[in-house]
Amino acid sequence: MSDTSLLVLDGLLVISLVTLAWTALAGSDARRSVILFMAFGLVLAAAWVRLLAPDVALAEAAIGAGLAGALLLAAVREQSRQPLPARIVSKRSHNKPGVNIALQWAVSVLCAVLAGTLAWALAHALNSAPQNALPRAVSANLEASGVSNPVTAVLLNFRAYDTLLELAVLLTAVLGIFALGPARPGYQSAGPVFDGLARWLVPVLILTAGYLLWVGAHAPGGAFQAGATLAAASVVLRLAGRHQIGLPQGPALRVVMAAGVGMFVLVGLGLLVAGRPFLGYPPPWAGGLILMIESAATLAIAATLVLAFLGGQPRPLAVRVARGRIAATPIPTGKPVSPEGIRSTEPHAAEACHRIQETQKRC
Amino acid sequence: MIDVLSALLVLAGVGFYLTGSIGLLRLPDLYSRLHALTKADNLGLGLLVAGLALHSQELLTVLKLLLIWLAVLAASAASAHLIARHARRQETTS
Amino acid sequence: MTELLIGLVATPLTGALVTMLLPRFATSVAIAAGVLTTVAAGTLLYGVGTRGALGYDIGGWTAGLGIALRADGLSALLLMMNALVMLAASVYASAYFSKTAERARFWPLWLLLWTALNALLLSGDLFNLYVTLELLGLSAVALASLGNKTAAVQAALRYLLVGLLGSMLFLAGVSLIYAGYGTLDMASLAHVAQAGPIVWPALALMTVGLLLKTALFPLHFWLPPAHASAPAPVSAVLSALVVKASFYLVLRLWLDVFAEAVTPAAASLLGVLGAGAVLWGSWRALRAERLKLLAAYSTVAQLGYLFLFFPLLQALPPGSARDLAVGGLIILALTHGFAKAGLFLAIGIIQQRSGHDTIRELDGTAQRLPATTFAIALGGVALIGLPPSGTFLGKWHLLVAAFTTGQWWWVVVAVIGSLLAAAYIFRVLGHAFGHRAYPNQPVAIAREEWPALLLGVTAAVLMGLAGAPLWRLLEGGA
Amino acid sequence: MLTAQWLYGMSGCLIAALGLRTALLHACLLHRLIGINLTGAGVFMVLIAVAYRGAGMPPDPVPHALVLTGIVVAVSATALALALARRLTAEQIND
Repeated sequence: MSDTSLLVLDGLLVISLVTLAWTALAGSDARRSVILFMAFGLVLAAAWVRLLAPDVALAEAAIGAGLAGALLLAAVREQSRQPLPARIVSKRSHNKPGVNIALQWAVSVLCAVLAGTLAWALAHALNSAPQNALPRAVSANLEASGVSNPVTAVLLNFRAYDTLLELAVLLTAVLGIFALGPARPGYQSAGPVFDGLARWLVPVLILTAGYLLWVGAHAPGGAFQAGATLAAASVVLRLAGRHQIGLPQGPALRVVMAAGVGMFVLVGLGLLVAGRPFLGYPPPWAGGLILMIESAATLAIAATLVLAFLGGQPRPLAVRVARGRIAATPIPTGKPVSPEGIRSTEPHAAEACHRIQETQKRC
Repeated sequence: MIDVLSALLVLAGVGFYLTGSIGLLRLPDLYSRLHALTKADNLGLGLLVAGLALHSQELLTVLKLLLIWLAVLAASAASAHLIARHARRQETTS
Repeated sequence: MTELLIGLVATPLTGALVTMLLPRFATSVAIAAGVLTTVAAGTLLYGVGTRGALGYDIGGWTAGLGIALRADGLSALLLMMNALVMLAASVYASAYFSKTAERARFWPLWLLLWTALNALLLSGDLFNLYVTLELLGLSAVALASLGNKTAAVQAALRYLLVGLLGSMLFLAGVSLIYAGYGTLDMASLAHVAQAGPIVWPALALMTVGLLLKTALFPLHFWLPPAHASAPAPVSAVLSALVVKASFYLVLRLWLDVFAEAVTPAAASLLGVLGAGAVLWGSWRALRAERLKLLAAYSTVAQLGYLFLFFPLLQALPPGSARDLAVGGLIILALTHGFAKAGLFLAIGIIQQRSGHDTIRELDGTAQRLPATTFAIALGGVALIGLPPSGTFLGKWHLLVAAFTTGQWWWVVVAVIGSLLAAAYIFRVLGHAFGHRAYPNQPVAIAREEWPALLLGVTAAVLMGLAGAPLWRLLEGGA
Repeated sequence: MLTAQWLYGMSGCLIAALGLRTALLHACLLHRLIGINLTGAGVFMVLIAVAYRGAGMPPDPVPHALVLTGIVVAVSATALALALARRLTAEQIND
């Protein structure tokens, strides 16, 4: 199809994106904003399919909209359940309204200037002839990269060093989260319908993850999309109220977390010892080495994303034999969470928002 | 002939989508909106998928389309159930 | 030789993984990784000194398609400072964190921070720099929150949000550059980038993002709480190294990659903000009630001096006068790194021994902790800029450049800043040298006091003597 | 210049600025985080628009890889920020 015939679709997508972004940002109801943000992510994924970026679209749908949304929603839910200390509520912001309005105007003008400059510079860049030297170099060297999907070639061969550091960023975030405290308590069973869905969905998700990992070499997919899908399977189990969600325990968990960066460094240093440059795969081996790195990275990405969703180090499980089958339940640490506590009425989500605001003070 | 049928199916699907969206906007309470949304979207997507399947050349594509429909069916049924249950709990506790 | 460049990233990264997998041996593994990294940094400095700038193409792909690491005199010197300060702070931290659980949390993040610092200084690719900035930001935030008190967590959260905004602005600039020039390799950009409607907005966005991370006045609001509430070894490297890393990038972009596009007005704007930082930071340091807060505001002020050089460098024609000024700028940055790290470590000792760091109640510290007090004094000498400290050399060249270019007003700022620095340092020492008598023991706690002392000596004495070889290195390596 | 590039690129600029405004002004942490994420999404839109070469032409894969990296980095940072906020709430309730 030609570009002009897609113009209507383009217009619709762009209008929905801007509207969704605007409505997600306006207002004070946190839950509403998060849901709109997730919708924005899904429409963005559609826009990226339209712009012939299916790899990115998959990642955006799974990570940008899916897992980031799940993280934010879990935060909203938790905030709206906290018992409300009177002191925090009474301490509303006491900024002078005049100063606030001036500040709001100043920042708004600044952002408008920013949008204008960005757009102006972008218009100049788009008006000049497109820079095709780099994409040409990518396709010229695709043969030697070991994979035929150019995005995977860039991610895991030409710019593999970026991906290595990116996995280090993911690891850093989880280590930082671990240092802040234990995981949030688990969920109750969400009822038979969701349970049935989970039973059906989880194997499909695991299968899809394996497929995405494998297919990434020559078609849209790869370690990040696969890892996110695998993580989604665990998150679904968690939401269904299961205690065992596929995460290993103790030292094994640390090994899985470190696997992505570890495999990268091992391969890189191994090649260095063998007289090749760091991460300079010999072309006949490149495909295999990339798949090896991607497999380890998929597990590490899945584990770290799940741990980020749990919000801390999972509590150790005590295995006990119940009704003839092995059941694992978390050893209670700290205050036990009563089902009543969970089922109690939820204050409006906007209130949750204010509570976070107070904890944040004037920042 | 097949083209006409396919176009009719797609159009019907779009019609259901439109009805569902109007229902979502106009109906008075959560349950009826949910009803409008899930029923219409499932049927709408089903007709859309059927129309596109008629249009496609390969069996694999047809299977993929069918899978999409089934996945959406399951997800929308489960989420409609969860939303409705949550709403009813809130009513009974408050 | 060039493998050293990737080794400087891979060593601390591997160390981080090993400390994570073997928490029981974390301290020894981390110190070993630290020593190795320091040796590598020293060898690299020697290599750059003898052979000139070095480069390494990762994966063997030519820069542009792949990512290149590069080290010249400037980055090799900063890498060396990083290594020395990180190593000293590591030895200190091995005593500071006593519980096994604390250590297991601390060391992996610490080594990831070191990885990020090295990767940032070596990177030759704009997008790779964005990733290293994020790695640096997240590891710094995670470490800063280890204080685990409400104040520390709150400051860390604000630090994270500011850092994220900074990186987003930087990334927006990088996107514009890619849209306009189709490459991210800084060396090729230096050849093709021209002043114009693409480079100006891009450079402005990247610079604002980096200034937010460097905490240049008036974007410094997040720094004092974050640096003052973190654990002592973390405060030391946040103040000495982390803000310096984003400053290094500003320097790289303005003097190297996009030098063509920089206008005198833009450089003067940075100078004015620098002057604001010197005056405001020094004033707030003088008024601070807690030692750590004083040190944090002093960082705001000292970063300001570095920005005073920008209008001068813009006005000086290429030649020996400009090279001398660049050298002065770098020696100022290096000395501040050593001095501030030593100061924060010493403050940490006082805080741990007496349970507080209130300046009014320091009475008798000089008798109880003579070595610690001496370390504070040495750091103070360097912060004020008394001879023979490196700061003295740096400020001297600032003055020379200011008079050569006829921009004498920067001299006034520098002099007022130095007087204020003298006032806040002597205020601390005045309280510390109380008259109460205590049993005398020169170095009370070796593993914590020696690192602080050595950093102080480096800043106050060695950096002053290092002037000549340093300039040679910069000329050869640039 | 392609219309699609122009459309998506410009709305990316707009969304980035809207996100930045909320990130700076909104009192609620969750909104600020959404703002930062949308700023990122706007910048990513610019990059993907730059990569587009027209229907039927293979796009430039490099920005695609960059955006993939950026998405993962953004979710890591969001997760850390939420964990810090959770800790902070817990502290304040305990006090």
